[in-house]
Amino acid sequence: MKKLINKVDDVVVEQMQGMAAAHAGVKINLEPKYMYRSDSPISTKVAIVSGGGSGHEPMHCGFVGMGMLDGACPGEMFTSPTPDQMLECAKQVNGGPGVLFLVKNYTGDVMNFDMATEMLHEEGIAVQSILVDDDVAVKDSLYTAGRRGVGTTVLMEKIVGAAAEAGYNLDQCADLARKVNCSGRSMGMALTSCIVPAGGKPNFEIGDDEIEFGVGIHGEPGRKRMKHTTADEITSMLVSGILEDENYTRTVREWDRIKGDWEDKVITSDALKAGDEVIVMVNSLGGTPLSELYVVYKKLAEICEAKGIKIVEKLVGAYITSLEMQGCTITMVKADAEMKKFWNAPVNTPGLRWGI
Amino acid sequence: MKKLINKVDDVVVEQMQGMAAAHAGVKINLEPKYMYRSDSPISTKVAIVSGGGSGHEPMHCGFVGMGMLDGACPGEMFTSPTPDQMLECAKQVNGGPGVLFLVKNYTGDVMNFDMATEMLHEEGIAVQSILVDDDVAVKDSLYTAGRRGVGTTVLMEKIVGAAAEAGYNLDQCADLARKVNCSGRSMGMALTSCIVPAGGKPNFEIGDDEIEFGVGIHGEPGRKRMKHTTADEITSMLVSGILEDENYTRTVREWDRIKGDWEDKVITSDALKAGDEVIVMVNSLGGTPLSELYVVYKKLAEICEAKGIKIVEKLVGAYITSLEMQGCTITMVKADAEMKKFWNAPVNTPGLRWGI
Amino acid sequence: MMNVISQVSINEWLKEIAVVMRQNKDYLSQLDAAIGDADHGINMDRGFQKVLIKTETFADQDIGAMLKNTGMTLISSVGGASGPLYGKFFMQMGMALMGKMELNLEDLSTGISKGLDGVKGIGKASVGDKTMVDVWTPVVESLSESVNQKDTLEIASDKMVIAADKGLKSTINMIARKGRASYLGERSIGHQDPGATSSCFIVNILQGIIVGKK
Amino acid sequence: MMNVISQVSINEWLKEIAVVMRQNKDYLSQLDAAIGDADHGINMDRGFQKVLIKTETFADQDIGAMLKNTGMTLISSVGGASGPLYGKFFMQMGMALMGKMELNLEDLSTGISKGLDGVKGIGKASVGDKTMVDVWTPVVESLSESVNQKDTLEIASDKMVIAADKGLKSTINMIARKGRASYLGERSIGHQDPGATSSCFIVNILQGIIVGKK
Ligand SMILES: Nc1ncnc2c1ncn2[C@@H]1O[C@H](COP(=O)(O)OP(=O)(O)O)[C@@H](O)[C@H]1O
Ligand SMILES: Nc1ncnc2c1ncn2[C@@H]1O[C@H](COP(=O)(O)OP(=O)(O)O)[C@@H](O)[C@H]1O
Ligand SMILES: [Mg+2]
Ligand SMILES: [Mg+2]
Ligand SMILES: [Mg+2]
Ligand SMILES: [Mg+2]
Repeated sequence: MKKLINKVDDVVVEQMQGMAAAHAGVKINLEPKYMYRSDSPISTKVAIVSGGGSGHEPMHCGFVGMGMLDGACPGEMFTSPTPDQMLECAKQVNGGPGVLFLVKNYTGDVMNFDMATEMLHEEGIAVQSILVDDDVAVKDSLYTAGRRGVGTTVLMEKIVGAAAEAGYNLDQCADLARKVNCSGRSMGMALTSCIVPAGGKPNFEIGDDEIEFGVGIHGEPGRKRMKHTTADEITSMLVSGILEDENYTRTVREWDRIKGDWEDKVITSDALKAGDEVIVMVNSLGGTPLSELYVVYKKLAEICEAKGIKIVEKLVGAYITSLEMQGCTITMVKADAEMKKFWNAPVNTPGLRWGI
Repeated sequence: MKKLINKVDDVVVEQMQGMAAAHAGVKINLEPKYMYRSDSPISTKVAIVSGGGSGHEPMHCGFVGMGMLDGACPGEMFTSPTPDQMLECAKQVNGGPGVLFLVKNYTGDVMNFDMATEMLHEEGIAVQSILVDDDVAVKDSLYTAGRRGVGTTVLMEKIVGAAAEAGYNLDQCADLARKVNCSGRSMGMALTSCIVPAGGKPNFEIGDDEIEFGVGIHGEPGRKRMKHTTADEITSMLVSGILEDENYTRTVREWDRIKGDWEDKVITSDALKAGDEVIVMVNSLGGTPLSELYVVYKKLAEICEAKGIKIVEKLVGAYITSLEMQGCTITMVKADAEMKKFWNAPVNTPGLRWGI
Repeated sequence: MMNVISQVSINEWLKEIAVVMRQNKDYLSQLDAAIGDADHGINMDRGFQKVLIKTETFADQDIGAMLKNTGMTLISSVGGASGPLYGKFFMQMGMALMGKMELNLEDLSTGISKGLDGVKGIGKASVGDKTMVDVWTPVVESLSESVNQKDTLEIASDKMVIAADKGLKSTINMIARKGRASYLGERSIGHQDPGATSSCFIVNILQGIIVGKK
Repeated sequence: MMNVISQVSINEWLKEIAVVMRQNKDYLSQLDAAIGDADHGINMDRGFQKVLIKTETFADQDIGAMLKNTGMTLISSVGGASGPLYGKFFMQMGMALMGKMELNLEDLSTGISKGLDGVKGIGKASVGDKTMVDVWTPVVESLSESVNQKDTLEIASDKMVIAADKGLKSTINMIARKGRASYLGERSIGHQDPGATSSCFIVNILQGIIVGKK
C-alpha cells in the first residue's frame, strides 16, 4: 500500500486538520470528530448536516461552507460516523431553526443517524432526517437494504444548502431534499479497487481486463463483473441503467417531530423521460483523471441529445470518491425551476465554489 | 491498460469535445487542435495563450475562460503541440493588443513555441513569449535543458490572465508573467507511474515500496528513487527542496518585437526567506485523492509557520497532472500585492472558478 | 466450572473479546471484503479496543452497568452497521441485567434474548437474512431450551456454542437480504457472514469462560 | 547500385522511413522510457505516417520541394522535441537541394550537412550531448571525407552507415546535456539515445536504397 499518509490510525484526523488549515471557512472538532462552518451557528437559517464514512472526499467535509452544509461528520474510512458525532455537530451548528440530516441509505448510516435524530429530539431540538437512495445498480428494496445513496447526495447538499441559506424553514428544506432524492438517479463502475488504509490490501480483486459494473462507492460489488470495454460503451450502459429505470417506489422512515417517533412514508422516483431537464454529474471515483471524465461526458451529452433529455447544468470532476479507486459514476437529477435556482446560487466550500 | 477511453488515437480530441460540450464558455477547433474562449477575440485585452502536451488536465484547456487563458493548444499525450496549432489559436484569440505565450520550459515546447512566435511576428501580430522554469528538482541549467515548467504555470496563468482582463498591455503582461516565474518554485514526487494510452504500458517501473522523488510531470526521473515513507517526511523533503533552493540565475530567450529576433535575458529567482508571503499549491498528479493532499497540506502549513513564511492563498487539488499517476507536487510562489490582487480576481474556467 | 457467572467473568469475557477481535481483525475484514466493504474486523477491533480500556473503569460495576457501558462505548466508537447493532445488543442485555453481580443460566438466557431484541429492533433482520441474527437466534433458542431442561450452565453453554456454530454455517448458503451484502443478491451465496462470524466468536469466548478453558 | 540518387529514390526513402518507424515504434518508445517520456516512437510514427500520405502528393516534385514538404509535415504533426528537430533537418536539407531531380554524392553531402545545421540551429546541441547530433555529425564528416576522396556513392554510403552506427553507440556512455534526458544527469549513462537511434535508422534506410538492398 503506497499512500500519502502518516499513521494509519491518524488518516481521518489529519485530513480534517489539513482541510481546516487550508480553508478559513471551516473549523473542526476532534472529540468527537466533525467539521463545521466557521460562522456557525447562524440564527437565521436551518442547519444542514450530513456525514458518512471517510474516503469519499471532498464529500462531505469538503462541502461545508456558505451555501451548502453547516456541518459534516466523517466516520472512519468507509464506516458510518457515530451518533455522538452527529449529535455534537448538530448542536454546534443549530442556530435555532432546527437541523436537517441528509443521510445516505446504508444500513450503518441510517442506524447511526436514526439514533442521533432521536437523541437530538430528546434534547428539544427540531430535527428532520432525509434519505438519499439513488443508486439504480440496486434493483429492489424488498430483498435488499434498498438503493444506496451515491451521487445525488452532492446535488442535494448543494441545492438544499442554498435553500436553507435563502431562508427555507425545516419542513421546506426537508421537502426539497426529498424532492431532489426522488428526482435523482446514479450508476457507477470501477476499473480498479481501492485500498482502505487500515486494511492495507485492495478491497476486491479485479482482473486486468475486467470492470465492475454498478459498483458502490465503497467498492461494493455491483450488477456484474464484465470485460473492460470502450468509454462509449460503458457510458451507454451507465446511462441506460439510469434512463431505463422505471418508477421506483419504496417505503422510507422519516421523523415525526410532533409524535416524536418514526413514520413510514411511501415515496416514488418517477422515471426520466424525453423533455425532462436534468442536472448531471460525471464523477471520478478518485483515481480516474479529469480527462477521462470528459470522454464520458461527451458520450453522455450525445445520448441525452438523442433521447430528448436536456442537460441544463453539469458537474465534471471528483466529488464523491472511493479513495484512489479508478472508475466513474454518472448522476442525473431531473430539475425544476426551484432546483435550478438553488443549484446556481453562490456556494463557497473547499470542494465546490462559484458565484462568490 | 484500463482507461475510460475509446480509440487510443482519439483520446485528445474526445476530451476536448467533452470539455466543450460541458462548458459553454469554451469552444474548440480541431484542425489544428486548440481551445478558445467562446467570447474571443476580445478587442480590449491582450490574449493569453498557453499549451503543452496533453495528459496534464485540467491544465491547459481547462484554464481557458474569463480571467485566465484566451486559448490553449493541447499536444498529443505528453508531447508539445505544434507551431501551426499555436499560430492558428493565437490568430483566433488576438483581439488587437497582441498575444502572450506562456511556455513551460521543455525542449519540445520551447522549440515549437519559438517557431510559432516567429511566424506570428511575420504575420504582423504583436507577440511575446515567457518561460516557466520552476522545478527545483533540476539543479542547474548549464548541464541540462534547464528547470522544467511545472506548478507555477497554473498560478501564472491565473495571475496574468486576470491582469490581461484588467487591461494590462502586452509588455505589462509579459513583465508580470516573468515576475511570477521568478517568484515560483515547485517540487514533486510520484508513488506510481502512469500509462500513456498510445504506449499502453507504465512509463516507468517502480517498486511497491519505492517512490520517485523530484519526478517531472511526464514521469521523468527525478532526483532519486527512494523507499516510500510517511507523508510528513515526504512533505518535509519537498518543502526543503523549495525553501533551501538558493538564488537561481539562468539565461532565457525572449522575443524582441522591435528587432524581430530573440534576445538573451539573464533572470534570477530569489531564494524564499522568512517573512515572505506565498501562494501555495498542493497538487495531485492525478491518481492521488484529495484527502491525501490535505495530509500534505497540514504538514506544509506547519513547516511554513515554523519557518516564518506566511501562506496567504492556497490551492489544494488536481490542477497539473500526469494522467492517472499517484503522487503530489508542491508549488510556492512568493506573492506581492499585485500578484495577490490578480490571484483573487474572478475567474471562470472549467478547471478553476471563483468570484463569479 | 461454575454454577453462576461472576461479575469478574463478564469483565473477563469483554477483555477476551477484545483480544480475539484483534487476532481476527484481518480474517473478519477478509470475510467482509467478499460481500461487503472489508472493514468488519477493523470496526470490531476499534470498538473492543475502546471497551478494553473501559474494562478497567467498569471493574467495580454490576454486570448490567458494565454491559450497558460496553454497548454505549461500541455505539460511540464503531460506527457502521455493527456499531449500533452490537451497541444495542450489549445495551439491552445490560439493561435486562441491571444490578446483578452474578448471572445464573436464566439470567444469561434473558440477557442474550433481550440483546437479540435490541439487534432486531434496530436492524429489522429475520433469521435467514444472512446476518448476526442467524447466530443469536439459535443461541437464544438453545439457552431457553436449556433453562426448560434445567441444564447446568456448563452443558447449556456447550449446547449454545453448537447452536451458534450451526447458525453461523447456515449463513454460508443464504442470500443476503440485509446490510451491505444484500446488494450482491445471488452473488452473496457461498460466503460466510462476517457479523455472524464475530457473533460466533463472542459466544465461543463466553463458553470458554464458563467452562474454564482459557 | 546507382551513381546518382533519383527523385524516385528519395520518395522511396521517405516511404521506407515510415515503414521502419512503425516497426520500431515500441522499440524507440522503450528507449525513450528509460531516459525520457516514452513517446519517441509514437512521435516518429505519427509524423512519418503523415509524410507517407504526402509522398503521393509529392510524387512529381523535385527533391528539394519534397524534403521541404516533409519537414513542414513533421513540424505540423509531430510536436515534442523531435518535431521541430527533424522538421528543420528535412526543411533545411530540402532548401539546399531545391530544384534538383537527382543527387550526386556532393549534393547529398551538402544536403545532410545543411540539415544538421538546422538541427543545431534550433536545438543548440553539440557532439557529446547525447542527441541525434551525435549521429548526424559523423555522418556529415564521413560524407564530406568521401567527397574529398571521390568515393563512389555506394562506398560513401557504406562509410556513412558505419559512422552513424559508431555515433549511435557513442551515445550510450554519454551523460545527456540536452533534451529531457538531461534531467537524469549521471543516471542517463548506459542508455542509448532514442533520437540518435531513429536518426541511425534514417541513415541506414538511405544506404539500403543507394546500394539497392531492400
Ligand atoms: N440489518 C441488519 N441486522 C442485523 N445485522 C446486520 C444488519 N445489517 C448488517 N448486519 C451485520 O453487520 C455485519 C457488517 O458489519 P460491518 O462490516 O462492521 O458494517 P458495515 O456493513 O457498515 O461495513 C454484517 O456481516 C451483518 O452480520
Ligand atoms: N536540443 C536538442 N538537440 C538535438 N536533439 C535533441 C535535443 N533535445 C532532444 N533531442 C533529441 O530528441 C529526442 C527525443 O525526442 P522525443 O522523445 O520525440 O521528444 P520529447 O523529448 O519532446 O518527448 C532525444 O532522444 C534526442 O535525440
Ligand atoms: Mg463499513
Ligand atoms: Mg514527449
Ligand atoms: Mg463492513
Ligand atoms: Mg520523448
